[in-house]
Amino acid sequence: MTDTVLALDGIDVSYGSTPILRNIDLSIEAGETVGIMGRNGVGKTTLMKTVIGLLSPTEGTVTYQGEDVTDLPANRRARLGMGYIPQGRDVFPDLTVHQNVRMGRSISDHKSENLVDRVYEYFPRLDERRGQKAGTVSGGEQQMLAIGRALAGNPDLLLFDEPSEGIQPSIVQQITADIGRMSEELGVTVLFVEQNLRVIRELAERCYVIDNGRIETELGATDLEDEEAVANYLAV
Amino acid sequence: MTASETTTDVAGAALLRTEGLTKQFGGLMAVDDVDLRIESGDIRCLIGPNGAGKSTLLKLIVGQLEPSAGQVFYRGEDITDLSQHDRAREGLSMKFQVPAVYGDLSVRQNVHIPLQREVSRRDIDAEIDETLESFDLLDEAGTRADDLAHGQQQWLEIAMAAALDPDLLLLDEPAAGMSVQETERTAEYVHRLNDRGVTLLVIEHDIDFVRSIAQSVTVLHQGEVFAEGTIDEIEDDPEVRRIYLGEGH
Amino acid sequence: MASETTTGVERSTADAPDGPLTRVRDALEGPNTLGNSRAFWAAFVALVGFLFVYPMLRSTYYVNNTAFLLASAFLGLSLCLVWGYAGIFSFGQVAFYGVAGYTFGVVSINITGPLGTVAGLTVGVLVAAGFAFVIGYFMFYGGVSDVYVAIITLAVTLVLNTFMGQTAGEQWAVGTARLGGFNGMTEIPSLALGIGDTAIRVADVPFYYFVVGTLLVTYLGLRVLVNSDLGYVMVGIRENEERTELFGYDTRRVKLGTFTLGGALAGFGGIVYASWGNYIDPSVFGLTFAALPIIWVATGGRKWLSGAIIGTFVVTFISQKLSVFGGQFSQIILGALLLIVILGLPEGFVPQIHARLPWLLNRLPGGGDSS
Amino acid sequence: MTALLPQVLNLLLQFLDSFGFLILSAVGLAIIFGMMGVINLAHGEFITVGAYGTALSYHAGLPLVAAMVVGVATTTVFGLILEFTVVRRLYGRLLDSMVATWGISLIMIQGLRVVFGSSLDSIGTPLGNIQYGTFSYSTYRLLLAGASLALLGALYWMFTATEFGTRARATIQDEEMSRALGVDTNRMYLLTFGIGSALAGLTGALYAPTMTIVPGMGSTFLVEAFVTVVVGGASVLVGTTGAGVLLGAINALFSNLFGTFAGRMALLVTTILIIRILPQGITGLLNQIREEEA
Repeated sequence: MTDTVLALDGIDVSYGSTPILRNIDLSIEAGETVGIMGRNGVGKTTLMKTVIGLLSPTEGTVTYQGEDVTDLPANRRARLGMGYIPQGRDVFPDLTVHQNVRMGRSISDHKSENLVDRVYEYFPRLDERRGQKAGTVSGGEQQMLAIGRALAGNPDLLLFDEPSEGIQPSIVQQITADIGRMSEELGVTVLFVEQNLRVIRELAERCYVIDNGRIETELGATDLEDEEAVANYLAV
Repeated sequence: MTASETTTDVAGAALLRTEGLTKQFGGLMAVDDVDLRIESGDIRCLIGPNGAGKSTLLKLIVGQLEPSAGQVFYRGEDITDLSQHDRAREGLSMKFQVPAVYGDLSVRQNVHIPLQREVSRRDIDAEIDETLESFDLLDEAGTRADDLAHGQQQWLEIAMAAALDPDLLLLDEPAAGMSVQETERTAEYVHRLNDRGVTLLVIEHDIDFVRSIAQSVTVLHQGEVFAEGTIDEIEDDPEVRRIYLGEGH
Repeated sequence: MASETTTGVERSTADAPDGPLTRVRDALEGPNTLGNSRAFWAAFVALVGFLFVYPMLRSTYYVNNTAFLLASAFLGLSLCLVWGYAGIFSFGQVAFYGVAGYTFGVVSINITGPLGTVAGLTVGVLVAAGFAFVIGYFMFYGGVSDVYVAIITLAVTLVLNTFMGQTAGEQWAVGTARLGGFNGMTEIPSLALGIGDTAIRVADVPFYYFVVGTLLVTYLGLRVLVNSDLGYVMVGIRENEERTELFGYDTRRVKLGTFTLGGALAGFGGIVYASWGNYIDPSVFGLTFAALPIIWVATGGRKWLSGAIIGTFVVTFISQKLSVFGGQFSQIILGALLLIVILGLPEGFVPQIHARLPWLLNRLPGGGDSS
Repeated sequence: MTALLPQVLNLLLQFLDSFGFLILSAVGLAIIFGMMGVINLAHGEFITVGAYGTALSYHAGLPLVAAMVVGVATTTVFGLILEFTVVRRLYGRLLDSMVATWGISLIMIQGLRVVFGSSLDSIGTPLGNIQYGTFSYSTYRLLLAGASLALLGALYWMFTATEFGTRARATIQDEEMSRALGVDTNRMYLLTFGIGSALAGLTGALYAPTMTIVPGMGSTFLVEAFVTVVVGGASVLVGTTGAGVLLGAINALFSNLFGTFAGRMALLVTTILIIRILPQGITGLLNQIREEEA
């Protein structure tokens, strides 16, 4: 019996005639928190969209909990327990905070229990804003909402695209702590993409580095402790 | 800068100057009080983390977006209220981040449309050939623009923007999605344009590319000018390093 | 598909470079039109020759009917110019057609004799152009975008339909011309060109020649236009308006100009129609008629002048035959045709045939000039 | 004073009648356009199908209300089939969708004529008239104004309070994200088109007793529907309601003062002016106000 939650095997993705990702192999075990790091424009977001199924690879397979999901559309994958938090949050601006949270429940179709109420325990600030239009809350709150929305469906795998992007450092810290706590308490497996050094070091148990559409290297826990080395993969 | 200085601008000063340029989207300050100054003949690179407001700034300069506040001066003249096409006629040209070529038309037709502004009917075929030649696209003259490889589409768009014979050319990520060789070639085109007297303002992420073209660099962060200087100064600046690593200020 | 949109124009002529023939061909040819080869021009000359001898081969009835079919092409071409080249989806080209037709009627009934019809022709075209200018100004300078253009032009047309429909009473007359409500305006004189006794009354066979002649001039004139710098700008607007604006072109002005010219051309078609049948009624502003030019042009190939002309001729011909032989199923077949084209051949059938022509010619014994 | 009151009342009744007609004509079109970006030029014929379904089953002996239900059901099924076979291929091709649905409309009009002849027996307007002084008003037409309000209320409830409504709105706001949260957006579009069709069918069913039932009757509704949708803009409920109030008032006023014809002309002139000033319609104006407040 294997505990591999997600495996990518020889994935190539292109936009039109432009190759974005080339021959990506990675795998994530149940309960792990794995980071993918790299600078702007190296294909991190493309990778996330390929995992959730918003983009189709030209080559390779995506395996989720032992099942080949390469040909499943995003909505089917989501219902198998993938929670996706996109870059830039993408909350539904004209829906209320609570409606946004409830939108995430479909993820839990395969389970008896959803976690709508737990979301408000993790993010009391969302509780205060339940009835407010999501487009009118602050950037940090939108980020909490995007996390809460994915969490509401009690996902097995959380896909997180740049949690820190465009958010004040103090809130980044808080959100980082929240993610850590959630993965621990709920046993959810986390795959996240990031270029913020501190977030990577705090969250990731191990990390893939991508550049130019390829996986350049993999960093284990000890490698991640060497701040300078990690920074060199990211900085200007 | 005092109020009196905003209205008078010395002749022969900066080719492009923005003053207090601001763009607000809802509650978000995409560009926040930016004063930018670009001298004639410069190659300036604009860098900064995602969401820093770089593309928005370019769109404000070229007139695609209206600023919430502030002004744009071009050759000392206030062009803030000028339409996009009037700015283009004044010698401002732009290449978009996502290639905005005429996908259904041939490469030749693509270049024809801007070039006919500058060249008479009689000479246009020769001029198109020359333009395509200088961007190594002559062999593709008959290809539909949508059928070009990504790199070639980027070059075609630069060729189109350059066909207007601009004084100031704005390039939004000209090397995005390119291989190392393609990026090098793009840098070569940029230099060639600059040698012809074109001033360039370039948004770019690839720091090697920036190093290969830029004379000076402006760092934008959260809509504001964060730092300015030569590429070496910027690279050694610990503050810049920190915003790139996401540790704020 | 790619071949005809992309290949540069080959300019091998027997004429000396810079000779007059080359200059004429340069003006007429370019990537914005189909048919840039000597074979095309040979076929073109043959077709025109045939059209000129046609009245000697058939009875006046057929000549008259063919004239009517050909006259529809003005409306088709006007939509082709506006929609196919400049990307303005006008659902109301028939408004200009009808307005000009009515104007022609009013003027030519009030001013008797050939002078009246010439004045009616002139005023009618000017009124249609002016009307198109006003509507175009409202739309393009108000930032009205594609679908809204369609809806506004359609709404304008339908209101004209309502308006003309209620003009049955005595009080609805301009001078001696009664508008006639749903029964329409009758006794519109046939065109006569010239002054006084020397004028030629344009009916039957002369009308046919008038239509063939003006259509020929219009087609060649539009070829020159769409292959000119302005034509390139129009195509640029169709493909990507924002981009074209950033090349320094005032796209609103170009769209307004194109729309006005399209209005004038549609108006000319309406005058020819009113003069052909000596009659016009509010159904020219009706929903059904408004959609016809779209069907013609979409079926033939909206992005090409020849597509518009051939599409207009073929579809009008088919629907005529259908109404004779297909009876009540004619509209159904027409609708199905439209559906099939949009779903199956979104670019129209003429460019498809054009792209396959070399292949077809090569299959013929002896091969062919594949250019 | 006493002379003025009946005038005002008359104007009010005319407004309600006009408002009801605009809203009921437009609402199906507005939903399909606002949520899917498809212009359904066969909208008038969808209404016709509703009217035919109602009239045919009424003449077959069903009570009027049951006949109306049949009319709505027929139109819904018809719309679902069309979405599945044709409309589905036209998402994102706005102009093509107009041309194709125009083809559908031609087929439908003539198809109805071929099958059912040039007209059906009329049903006759039920419920009699309201008399007030010299004025007389059809009770049923006033009931229709009430029905349009009830319909707006029901739609408001559906879009804001139900699971389906939330998902539908989420899909318009961000299709990709909705898919990533498990919403089958293709099915969403199918259902939305079905609802739009059902509403068109309802309009046909409701107006069937008041009209001559002929294959081309759809065009009576189409212009008003378009004008209302254009003036309203993309926001289905707020925009359409606003447009209904504004245009209904103008139509009633001009009809009352200068006759039906003037009312229709005023409708168009208003539309042109509004498009000129507010290219995004009333929705655009509301968004602008909201932006400035934010």
